Amino acid sequence: MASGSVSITIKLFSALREALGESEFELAISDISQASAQLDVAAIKALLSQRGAAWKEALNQPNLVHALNHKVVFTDAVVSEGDELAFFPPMTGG
Amino acid sequence: MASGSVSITIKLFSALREALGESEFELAISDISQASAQLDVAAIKALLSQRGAAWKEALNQPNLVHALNHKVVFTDAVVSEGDELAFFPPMTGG
Amino acid sequence: MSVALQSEAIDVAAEYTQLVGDRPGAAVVTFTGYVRDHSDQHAVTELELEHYPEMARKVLSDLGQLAAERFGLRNWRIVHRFGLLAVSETIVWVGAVADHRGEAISACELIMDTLKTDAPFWKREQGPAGEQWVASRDSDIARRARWQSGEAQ
Amino acid sequence: MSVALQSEAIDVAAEYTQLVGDRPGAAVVTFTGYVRDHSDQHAVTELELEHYPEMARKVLSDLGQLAAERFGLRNWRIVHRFGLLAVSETIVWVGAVADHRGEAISACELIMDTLKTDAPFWKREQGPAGEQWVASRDSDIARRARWQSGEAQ
Repeated sequence: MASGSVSITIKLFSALREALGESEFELAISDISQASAQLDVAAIKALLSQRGAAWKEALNQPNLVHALNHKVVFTDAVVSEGDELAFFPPMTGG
Repeated sequence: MASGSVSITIKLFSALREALGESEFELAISDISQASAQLDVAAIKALLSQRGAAWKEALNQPNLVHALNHKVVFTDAVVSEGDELAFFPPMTGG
Repeated sequence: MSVALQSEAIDVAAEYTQLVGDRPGAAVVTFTGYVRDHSDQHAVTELELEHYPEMARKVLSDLGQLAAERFGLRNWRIVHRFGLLAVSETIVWVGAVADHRGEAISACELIMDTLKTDAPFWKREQGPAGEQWVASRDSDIARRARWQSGEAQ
Repeated sequence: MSVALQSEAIDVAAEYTQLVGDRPGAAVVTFTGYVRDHSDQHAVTELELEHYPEMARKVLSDLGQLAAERFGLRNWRIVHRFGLLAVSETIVWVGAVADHRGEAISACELIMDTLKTDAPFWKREQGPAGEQWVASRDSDIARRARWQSGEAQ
């Protein structure tokens, strides 16, 4: 991995996947300064929100859930090279 | 039924049945005055306790259960002609 | 909505199929009890279940109806065995069908907790140390009491 | 002590037989969830279950292990479906084997209550009125919270 560059996998499910028309893609953050000082979930959300109004709205729903490497986390969770970050609405299993 | 005479079915289960060597018999109380004024479960117990030490001991265990017509009752339940009265230790179903 | 008292082993799969029918309710909970190879203190090789047939049928029927009313069950079934049972054999099977899982779970729990102390069955264990009647357990009496105090729901 | 994610219908009888094995524990509790023909407001003709496979497997495995440790289970199994499901089809099956009934019942309840809100599945109902994603229920969130507050046991 190049210095200052991070690549992560983004996954979207359910209504988010539908609203944004994507289910999975690689996100390469070539210049860490694109994001805030700390590369956390909040920073990734801010970065993706720049993709347009639909992204901004979808990623800023009050009940949005974020899972980092298959575990639900808060927005202050730090994201690293190779991580898998998923966004989705509240789960309705069972 | 003859005036002043009552016939009931007595049933015994589990350790009581074993200790007393009987599982079921008819009890005819020809003279109600044999029992106390009120013919209740306590009166029947008192009557049966006269059959000997084994009966007295078995029927006066602190955790004895009495069921009148298939329903657990206290000793003040009134017994009538044709009733079925059962004595047994605490139940252990399931 | 029925009770069975039987000496034969319980056919769990057949009971389940019968319970849920063609259009199952949303939530189905079953409980199956088996003979253990030990009690609190000693090894057990066989269990003898004495019962009071007429009263057992009445108590279990009333209990199923109580649970059905309290938890709005669509269907329920209680099967209890009597006679001589080997280790690992079925003793009791309870099934409850409801619209929501909480109701089906609570109904099954109420039925089992009440059945332990209120259904006229008496267990006699047989083992290397001889035979003995099983005493009622304080924990069973306490679990039964929760339903009357309103602590459980 | 395993999890299955599958698109095929759940074979409840086969799952049960596999769960209890040759020498069953004393208490076996199962929960089966079926697709209902209605939701809170409207008729439902089909249910589509989207899932996040890797996370679902991890969440359900962790949940089974948590329940096993907390309630001393001898065995457990969680089967969850995904894909397109017709009314009256199985959605989920949970089985728990323990030495005592209270443990098996509580384990099954903990697993179901947690799975509803924490397992990455999303339901989309299809009916005469069109399609719509199912919103999470306040009652499910409340049941889930009981286990964290220590209210449930």
